[in-house]
Amino acid sequence: MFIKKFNKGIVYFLKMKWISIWKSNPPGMVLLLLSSAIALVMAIPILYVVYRSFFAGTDKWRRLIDGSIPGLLWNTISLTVIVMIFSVIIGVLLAWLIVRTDIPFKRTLKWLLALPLLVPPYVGAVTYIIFFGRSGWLQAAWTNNSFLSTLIGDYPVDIYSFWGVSFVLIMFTYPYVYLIVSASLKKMNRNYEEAAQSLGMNRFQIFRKVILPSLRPSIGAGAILVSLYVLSDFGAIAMMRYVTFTAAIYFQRTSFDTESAAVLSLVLIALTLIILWIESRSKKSNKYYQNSNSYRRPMVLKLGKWKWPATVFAIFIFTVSVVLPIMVLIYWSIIGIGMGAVNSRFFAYAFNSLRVATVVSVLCMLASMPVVYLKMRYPSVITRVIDRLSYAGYALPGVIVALGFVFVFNNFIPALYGTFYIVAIALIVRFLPQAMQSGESALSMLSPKIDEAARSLGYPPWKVMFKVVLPNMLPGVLAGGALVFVSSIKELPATLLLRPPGFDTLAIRIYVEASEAIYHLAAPAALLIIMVSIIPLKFMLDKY
Amino acid sequence: MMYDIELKSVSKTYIGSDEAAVNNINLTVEKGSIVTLLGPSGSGKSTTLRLIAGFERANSGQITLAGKVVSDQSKWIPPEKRGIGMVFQDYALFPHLNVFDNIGFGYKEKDRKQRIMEVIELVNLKGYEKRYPNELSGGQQQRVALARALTRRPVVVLLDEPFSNLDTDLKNQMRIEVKRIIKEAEATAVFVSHDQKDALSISDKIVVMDEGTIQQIGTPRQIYQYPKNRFVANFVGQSNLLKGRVDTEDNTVETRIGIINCNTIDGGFDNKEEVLVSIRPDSFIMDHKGKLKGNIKELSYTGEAIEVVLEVQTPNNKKHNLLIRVSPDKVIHIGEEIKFNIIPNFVSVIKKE
Amino acid sequence: MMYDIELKSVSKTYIGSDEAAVNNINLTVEKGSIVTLLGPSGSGKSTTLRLIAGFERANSGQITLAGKVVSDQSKWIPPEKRGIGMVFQDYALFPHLNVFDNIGFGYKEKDRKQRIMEVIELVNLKGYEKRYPNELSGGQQQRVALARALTRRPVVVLLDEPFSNLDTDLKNQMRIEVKRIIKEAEATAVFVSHDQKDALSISDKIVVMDEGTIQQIGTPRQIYQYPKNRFVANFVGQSNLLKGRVDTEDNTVETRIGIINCNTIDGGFDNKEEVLVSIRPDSFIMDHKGKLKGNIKELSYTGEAIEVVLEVQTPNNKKHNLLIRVSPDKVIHIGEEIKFNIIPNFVSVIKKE
Amino acid sequence: GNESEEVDTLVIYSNRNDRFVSNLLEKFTEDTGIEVSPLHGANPLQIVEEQNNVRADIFISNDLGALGYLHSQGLLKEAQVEGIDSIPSDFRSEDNSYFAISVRARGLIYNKDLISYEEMPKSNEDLLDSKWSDVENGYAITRGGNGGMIGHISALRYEWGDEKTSDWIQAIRENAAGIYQGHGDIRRAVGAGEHSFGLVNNYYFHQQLLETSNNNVGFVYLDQEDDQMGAIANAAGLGLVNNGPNGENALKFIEWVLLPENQVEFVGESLELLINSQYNANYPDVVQDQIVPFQDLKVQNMSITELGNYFEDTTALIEQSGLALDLR
Ligand SMILES: Nc1ncnc2c1ncn2[C@@H]1O[C@H](COP(=O)(O)OP(=O)(O)OP(=O)(O)O)[C@@H](O)[C@H]1O
Ligand SMILES: Nc1ncnc2c1ncn2[C@@H]1O[C@H](COP(=O)(O)OP(=O)(O)OP(=O)(O)O)[C@@H](O)[C@H]1O
Ligand SMILES: [Fe+3]
Ligand SMILES: [Mg+2]
Ligand SMILES: [Mg+2]
Repeated sequence: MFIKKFNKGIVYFLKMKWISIWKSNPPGMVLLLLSSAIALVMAIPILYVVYRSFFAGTDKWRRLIDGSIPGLLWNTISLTVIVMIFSVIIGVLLAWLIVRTDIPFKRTLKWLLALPLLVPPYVGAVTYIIFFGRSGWLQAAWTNNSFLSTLIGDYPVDIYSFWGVSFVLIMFTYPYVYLIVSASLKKMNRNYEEAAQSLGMNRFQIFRKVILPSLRPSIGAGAILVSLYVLSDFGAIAMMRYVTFTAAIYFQRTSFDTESAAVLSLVLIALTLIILWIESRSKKSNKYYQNSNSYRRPMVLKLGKWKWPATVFAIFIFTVSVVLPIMVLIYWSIIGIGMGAVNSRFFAYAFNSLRVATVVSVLCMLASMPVVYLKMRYPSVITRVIDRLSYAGYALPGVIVALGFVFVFNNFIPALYGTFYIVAIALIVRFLPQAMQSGESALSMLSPKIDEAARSLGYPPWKVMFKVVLPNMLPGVLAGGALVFVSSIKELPATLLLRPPGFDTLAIRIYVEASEAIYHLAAPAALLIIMVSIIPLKFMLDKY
Repeated sequence: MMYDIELKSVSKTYIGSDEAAVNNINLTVEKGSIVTLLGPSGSGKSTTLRLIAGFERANSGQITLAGKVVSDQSKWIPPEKRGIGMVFQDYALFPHLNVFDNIGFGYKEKDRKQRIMEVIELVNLKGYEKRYPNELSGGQQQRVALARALTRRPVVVLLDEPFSNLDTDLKNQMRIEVKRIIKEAEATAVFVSHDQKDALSISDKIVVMDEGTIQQIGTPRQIYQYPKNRFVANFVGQSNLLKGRVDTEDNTVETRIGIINCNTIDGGFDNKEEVLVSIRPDSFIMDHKGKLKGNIKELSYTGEAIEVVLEVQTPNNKKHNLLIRVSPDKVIHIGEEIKFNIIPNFVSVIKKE
Repeated sequence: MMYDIELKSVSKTYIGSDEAAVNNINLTVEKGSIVTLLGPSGSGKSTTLRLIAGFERANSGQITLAGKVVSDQSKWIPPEKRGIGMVFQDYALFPHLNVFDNIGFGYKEKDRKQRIMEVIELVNLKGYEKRYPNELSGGQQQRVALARALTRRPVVVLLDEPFSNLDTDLKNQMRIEVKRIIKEAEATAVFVSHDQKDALSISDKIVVMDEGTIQQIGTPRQIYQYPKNRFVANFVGQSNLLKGRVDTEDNTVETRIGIINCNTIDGGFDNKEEVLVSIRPDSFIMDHKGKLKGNIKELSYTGEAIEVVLEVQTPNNKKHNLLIRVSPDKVIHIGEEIKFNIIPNFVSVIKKE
Repeated sequence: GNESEEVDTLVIYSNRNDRFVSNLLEKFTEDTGIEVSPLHGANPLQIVEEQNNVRADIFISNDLGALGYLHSQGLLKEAQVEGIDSIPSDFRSEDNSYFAISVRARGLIYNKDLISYEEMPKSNEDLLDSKWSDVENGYAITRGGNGGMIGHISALRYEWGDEKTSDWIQAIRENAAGIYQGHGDIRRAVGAGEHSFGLVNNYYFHQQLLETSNNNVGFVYLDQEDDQMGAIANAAGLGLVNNGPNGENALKFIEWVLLPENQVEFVGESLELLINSQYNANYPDVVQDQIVPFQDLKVQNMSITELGNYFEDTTALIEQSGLALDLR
């Protein structure tokens, strides 16, 4: 009798505690379990790396810290910083030109300039090697041109240099900054500029003192995307004969040194965390908000005599980052198609690529919804943990994600290992955050009052989610899905390490053929990837 | 007497906050009446409403809707099962549904179509069925929100600051219309507002709240004419507060500006007790034979009246400022001396705290 | 007479629109005065303000600020060189700067620090220098915006609906404070508002606009007591409009409800001309010996007054509804018959269009 | 149902370029009807990681060292099949769990436009000299992590001991003008004249000869004098994975691949040398002229099957000397 009462007391206490964790608004069990499961899968790579590096032993640690880590740190950080700075400069400048000035061909340029997002950076790297390399097209033209070679001397471009790698990465990462900054430039209220004008500021002062500071959050977000990309890139960096942490991790593994790979991964994760920490700090100290009920479209600046220099600049960037690679690809594709590169095997690869990208983007859209819904509507400590874990894959290079998966699935879920699904799940871990961000921004525009309204009309929470939240989040979620599609169709490292026997994608073929310099086989695949991604990109741009 | 809503000793403290947002509230609302919760920002109005709706959980106390306990220590009925209708400050219309579907959301009886058309007619929106919320004006959205809350014939309609987004003209118009609609639908309604004009003109009963507690419950006239304490006197309309000594036999209060007549003095004051007296600006009547006089220090023309700050000489030669409201047809100037009397209708006596 | 702002035949048509947003406007504002542009949405108030500020360019006409032409067919001075200060509807405070830097933005004289502190004191924000806009209440933000506009000692301060985001209490308070600050700073100010209460209580002069043209310019009392046309009568305050025939000798108008006395009839009416007469609800005085009578149809208590819809029997046995305002100390009920007189102070005669 | 599925398939992991392997596997399917599921570009580590959940039946390796490593981890299984005796015992493990079919020798590919045979270094020892950094456009080597380089260095350690080998690594690291990821890059670079010579396997020389341009190249087999150690060799071959899902098919494959015509097919497009040169691998004419049969070479005498034992210490040595992650 007494025990029963006591138990009842405990149950009551726990129930109250549970309710208080959730600020008296606990979510449904299904939602919570689903989100937790997703978060758990997302956390696999980190757990693995931490676990593995414990077994490395002090000896290995010491050897790495004295040996390769300092050099790698320098290589990685200097490259990241340079690429980030230039991507930001180019991205912001282009965004500003397109959104806020009367630059000609505005509508066309607006989306042409986002196209580099579709070119897989390792493909870009190869095309630049073909074009700028020591025995590339430009070099040939140079040596044949006696005027240039006598005037300036030997062919001066060394694509396999620090600046070469930086250049390649800048050309293919600036769209992250460009897209995000464009979006927020568009949303900026004209009132701020007029206020500054009424206080006696001229155009240039306004740009420096008003526009730039208020773009800081979006510049920050773009810079983060760029830095994380540089940290995690493997393909382009390997092609360019540069070594960063990610490449080193890959090489260590090919030398059978899993522990060293784990240690390096841990350092890389720390580096990533530092970057994310810096970002979240700068965000916290600057809560920007704008009043929406007096929103007025920003003014468009007349470029005047700057019109043509600006146009030339935009077209130059477009030419270098899109036209040039595509030209090279078309040249080699024609040769390749002539040699029968587009055969049944090619179509099998294309089918695999499409299948992975489609499945991954659909699953990302589905998986993002419960997590985002939980995050936005049921804030609590538990939610925060789930949310942070879900972003883990975003911050990790594909190599690490793949290594974690190899280990965990081999040991615990062998049935899935070596199947198409493991590739899909790994890509979900890498790209879910992209879908989540889109979904979040869509849901954040939907007032929680809308949910309450539906509940006051007799709908239980799960029904509210399907009948009200879902239809309204959908455009955002679809845009996120489009982004995931574009990312996963060109994904390389995780697919490379996890694909089952007999399963190759276009991306893998490009990498294999291109690293053997068999360009005529690589080019048609690369071209196909770009063409297939145009549709989702267009869709996404319309939403941005 | 039948109550549609009953709150018994309800308290609510948000997690992470030390003070109770709602503190031991007792409230009954009669069937078919309109009640307004009135109070400054942060006084717990929305919290009270959300407790009734079930969007928040009370820490203690009991809530009864239409005779059925919906929340106490052991019982909890979620919002979707309470049979309430709610109108939100920003309307919270479903952006993906048109007017018809917004209004019919959650209503699945056989007479769906007919009922929706009935409600649409009630709110005067015939012809707008196919529009989406973003194609409606603020006032129309407001009416859709109201219609949506009424479709299911709820026991109780709750409205959280439904007018605060409207501009003055539309607000005046909506106030009258909402009152008509609610009365026609025979619903019991609880409004939340921090605008006294809303509250005074729409309600059968007003609940004045401050810092989570109820300060006074009464009809609009009771609240305005006889505020029970300093807070109510100041918050509902403007008021001049003076210290004084009550004379329960003469129904007067002796203050520094003279002896003031009151209509009634209830609430158990001792004779000669120190009290506060609240005199509404409307209580002062300009009269060239008036007993009191003062100099005009400031004046502000509001169309319907002239609000004057008057500097009054007290018997012991000190100065005291009074806010009085003068009929707008009077022509007066700053510096001028005017004489006046105080009529007792807007004078009330308040305990000195 | 010295004018700080002068608009001569200014017109503005936006590109892509057929109708002029501002149509041949003439306006002068005296140094040190407060003028309010009052009118419904879309009437061209903001456009006028933006023309003065230089954010829009007039199609024709001349604008003079402090005796200096800033805009005409041949001359154009950009906003940053006009020496104006502007307060925006949403304040447009720079979110990345704290109060001190917002207020000092664009001010680079040697006495920077001192001047900023001076202005901060003027708007009562001492101690808030280090706060960021998102850490301020609406009223405080408003004051920062005002302070920022004043720092550079502008000739003219322009305010575009500065109160529309505030709730009633704060709005009342801000109205008085802004008026004080502007007068203390000896600035010339132009307000834009669509709220008549703002306009009446803050301004030295009111400019009533509709569809891009000026309907009436006058002091608040002139505008309220003697509206010049039907639009002004309806837009500024409530009004009863009746058709009638003027008698310029007796100063009366014969209407369907009887003969109505007027104070003055200016504006060249012919004797026996058909006119409209506008009677403010304040014009009706309850009087049991009154000549007119009617039945109470609706009433709404607003605290300061009771607004009554009265059904009046006309001599030829038709019915006519009047809106009248009754002193709040009267106890009246729906259905009751009351008698009243009309006092001429709030009666004005308007051309019949 | 399960039984018949097993009969039908065979899972092969390969880390050889898939162009070298694809034709071989297709021929196998044609000959036997067994479907092959290949994983090209597989890492030997994958076999280690999958040991609880074995998926591969056969591992084809470009480098016998990797097979030796797997063997030492106990991941390969004894394969007693017909025809295994055709492989010399130096080129197979004692239990025949893995063996080599094709061989290559290390040496220097050089561009005849830039440098003559006489001017070239002729031995590993020569490379200790810093003067080779002065040849026109310098010379090229691979990254320390490259399988071929690891085998090369293991052989030097066997011959010279760790100290001298370490000096050698540091010498080439400092003197080389290009450090590349793989040999394919080197042969193309040397062919294009970006370097005078590069350290590669001989079949890369053969491949470069096949190019339509940039093919004026020659090859130096190192250490061929009597008092010298002989060319360092490495081999490609395959191993039988322990507990593979299709054990029987795997054995069938091994028997099949040992048939002379299939050993020839194994070499295929790689242009490597056959261990059994008597089976007459067929090379294109330009290559055929330059082929030096394996039997005619002086080969360094470390058994290739011993590479696995050296593996771990070799990589440590490479790491210490700093060549592990360099690229240039
Ligand atoms: N979710 C919450 N968490 C913590 N405290 C809260 C929460 N919601 C409200 N409060 C606090 O509870 C108190 C009462 O808030 P409530 O929203 O009921 O006020 P209100 O009277 O509706 O005010 P307003 O007129 O500004 O809407 C306030 O002090 C408020 O800060
Ligand atoms: N940038 C613009 N382009 C075209 N038409 C405009 C523009 N701005 C305003 N208008 C039009 O000009 C007219 C006057 O607009 P204005 O903004 O001056 O009105 P307002 O009196 O300030 O109204 P509100 O009270 O709604 O702010 C309106 O018909 C409006 O639609
Ligand atoms: Fe090779
Ligand atoms: Mg509230
Ligand atoms: Mg406006």
